[in-house]
Amino acid sequence: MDNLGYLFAAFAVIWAVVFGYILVLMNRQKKLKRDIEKLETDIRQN
Amino acid sequence: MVTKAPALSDGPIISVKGLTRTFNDFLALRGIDIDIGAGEKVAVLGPNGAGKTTLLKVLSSAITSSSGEVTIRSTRLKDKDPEVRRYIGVVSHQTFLYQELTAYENFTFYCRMYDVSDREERIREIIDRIGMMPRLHDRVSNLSRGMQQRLSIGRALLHRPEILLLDEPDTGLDWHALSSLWDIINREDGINRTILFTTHNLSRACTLSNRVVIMNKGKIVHDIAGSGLDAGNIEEIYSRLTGGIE
Amino acid sequence: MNKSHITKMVLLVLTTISFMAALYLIFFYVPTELSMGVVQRIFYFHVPVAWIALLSYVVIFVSSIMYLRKRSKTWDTVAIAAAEIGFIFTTAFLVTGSIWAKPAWGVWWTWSPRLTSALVLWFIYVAYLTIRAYTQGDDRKARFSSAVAIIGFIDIPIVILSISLWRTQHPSALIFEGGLTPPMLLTLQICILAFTLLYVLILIQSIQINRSILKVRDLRRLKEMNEG
Amino acid sequence: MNYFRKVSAIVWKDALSEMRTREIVFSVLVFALLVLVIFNFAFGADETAMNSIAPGILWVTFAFAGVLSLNRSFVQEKENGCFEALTLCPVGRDAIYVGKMLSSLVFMIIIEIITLPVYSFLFNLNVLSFEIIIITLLATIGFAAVGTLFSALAVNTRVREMVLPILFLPVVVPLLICAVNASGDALAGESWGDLFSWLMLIIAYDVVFVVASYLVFEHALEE
Repeated sequence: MDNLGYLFAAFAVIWAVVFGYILVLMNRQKKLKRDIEKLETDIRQN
Repeated sequence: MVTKAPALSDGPIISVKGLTRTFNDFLALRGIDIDIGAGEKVAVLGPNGAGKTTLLKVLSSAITSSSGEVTIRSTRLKDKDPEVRRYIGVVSHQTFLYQELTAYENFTFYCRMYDVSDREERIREIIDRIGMMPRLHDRVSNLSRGMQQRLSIGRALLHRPEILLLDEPDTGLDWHALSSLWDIINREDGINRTILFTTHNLSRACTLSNRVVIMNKGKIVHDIAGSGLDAGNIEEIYSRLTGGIE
Repeated sequence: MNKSHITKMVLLVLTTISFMAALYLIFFYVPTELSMGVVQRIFYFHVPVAWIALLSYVVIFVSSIMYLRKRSKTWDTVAIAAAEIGFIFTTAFLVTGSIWAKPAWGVWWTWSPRLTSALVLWFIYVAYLTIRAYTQGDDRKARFSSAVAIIGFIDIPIVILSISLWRTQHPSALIFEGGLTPPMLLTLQICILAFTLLYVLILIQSIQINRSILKVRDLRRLKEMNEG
Repeated sequence: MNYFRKVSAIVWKDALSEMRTREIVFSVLVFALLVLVIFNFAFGADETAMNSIAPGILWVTFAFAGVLSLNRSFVQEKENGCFEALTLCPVGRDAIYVGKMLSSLVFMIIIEIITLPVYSFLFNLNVLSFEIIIITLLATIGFAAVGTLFSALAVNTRVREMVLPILFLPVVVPLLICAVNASGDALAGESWGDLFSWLMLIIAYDVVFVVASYLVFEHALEE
């Protein structure tokens, strides 16, 4: 791997980490939004 | 229906206003208001989870209150002044005794922690009264549950506290042992001691105390003193307010 | 709710702009470093990642002290969010550090002051996450984590000092080595700005998620009580 | 001052129960000697290699012996709710911290007093020099300061033996670095001047962490 390859690898790692974490946060939020809505409807019913 | 018991001396020795306590979002105490006069013997009844132990823990300053005011001997517990603990003796489910040390060593340690000046005589006096003299130099781990309970009560009396908080003192003790210890707790060297104890045994609550407080779901639902104190009457009120006796 | 939505939108725009500027500067504007060649450009992302890793621990430290004083759960949610991000960025720093070490020194790992300190910082994060994972009860978990965070934070400068004393016999400026030409410095500053904006955005988002996790738990308890 | 009477009462109690059970000093001592012997097997053959890593071996042994003895420090308090009993005494939590710290310090020093001669016997290095003793003493204060706080936390967690080393070792890394380097210089017969910078760092570490742990202990362990 010549130097450019290392440069690319380093940047790729950083971008992967950043976007990976943002994706994790986004689907956590989606799941939570679903839970909250379901719970609120349940509570409103009984 | 809360009838206010008359405070015996000038101000109440323990005064609790709007006390709440939460544990990880569980509301253990939901607003407790009670005044206890010096010398009163208060029994606290209630089903499990009613908040009896939590109330005792807050009063003994083992845990802080979430909100509300607790004043003991006119010092607010919120000020976190360790001196107020000098006047409080605590007997809890746990014995507070070091397993590997002997009864004598445990008592010597706690005498030093509570600055008891006449240490030797005091230890002998208490050990003799709780009838543990023969087992004085045995390791706590070799003693029976009942003996450890006696030692735990003895430990709480070492520093001659004016206030005594007992969490179900009758566990591990038969009726005879408890009633003999009760005389010691009461008549101990001339202090008209204020006692607050929790129990599940209604008849004992009436005989050992002059005031009964019933708690349920973190609140005081009944507080009756003096004449109303007979087992039948209490049993009826208890089952009505807390939905039956376990 | 929309106030925080607006701030998030503004932050998102600012972050994107600054990142584009940073990328432009890194790949077109700044001259290639003489000795190391093109691979030196990792430096412009490597330093900001370290900056975020340290910044996160400052956030954990402050929110831990506030939690011990105020005992309010919001400070604890801030600490959890910052810990997660900080740990991830420290890991990223170590990985890119070794990727950079291979061409620069021909070996995947060297005990250079910067990498060694980062490794110890990584273990301090692990200590924080461990105490949080193994303590039961919310209040106790928050209190114990705050204690570890405060002690861990105080440890960081001493770690950096003792490691630099050990590796180079003189405490050198660890993160910002000297000899940066003005264009290099400008690029670095823009990159740090970009990462800081990104950090604030992710932190706010993560805190809100932690808050709604608490809300779900309260709603669930409410539901049980109604049924019970 | 009754504060010191309380602290000495706690140290007296710990010493008494340690003499009774010989739980900490004896078992940790055997561990320390075993580690030394194992290092000897590993590196014994090559004389020069042995000398260069001698200080490292010493401090790896002390670090892990420290973790083992700190693991035991609050176990007595955990049984029968004795920690709560301590908090019910008319004394601040700070006195409890100081008491427990001093007793851990005493136990660790006892272990070191026995391990050092054996070390110099096995590695035939003159380790009993005044400098080494000073370094060991100062570093052990740092171990006890941080270790007591972390062991008070760890004893309340689920997997106590595993949590304490993970909390303790990263935080004492600077102490280990300084101690190893200082002992290395001392063994090589360097003058006090060279040791000065390392010793200053160790002393700074001790002061900072005794104060920090003292304050954090009070607040973090209040229910």
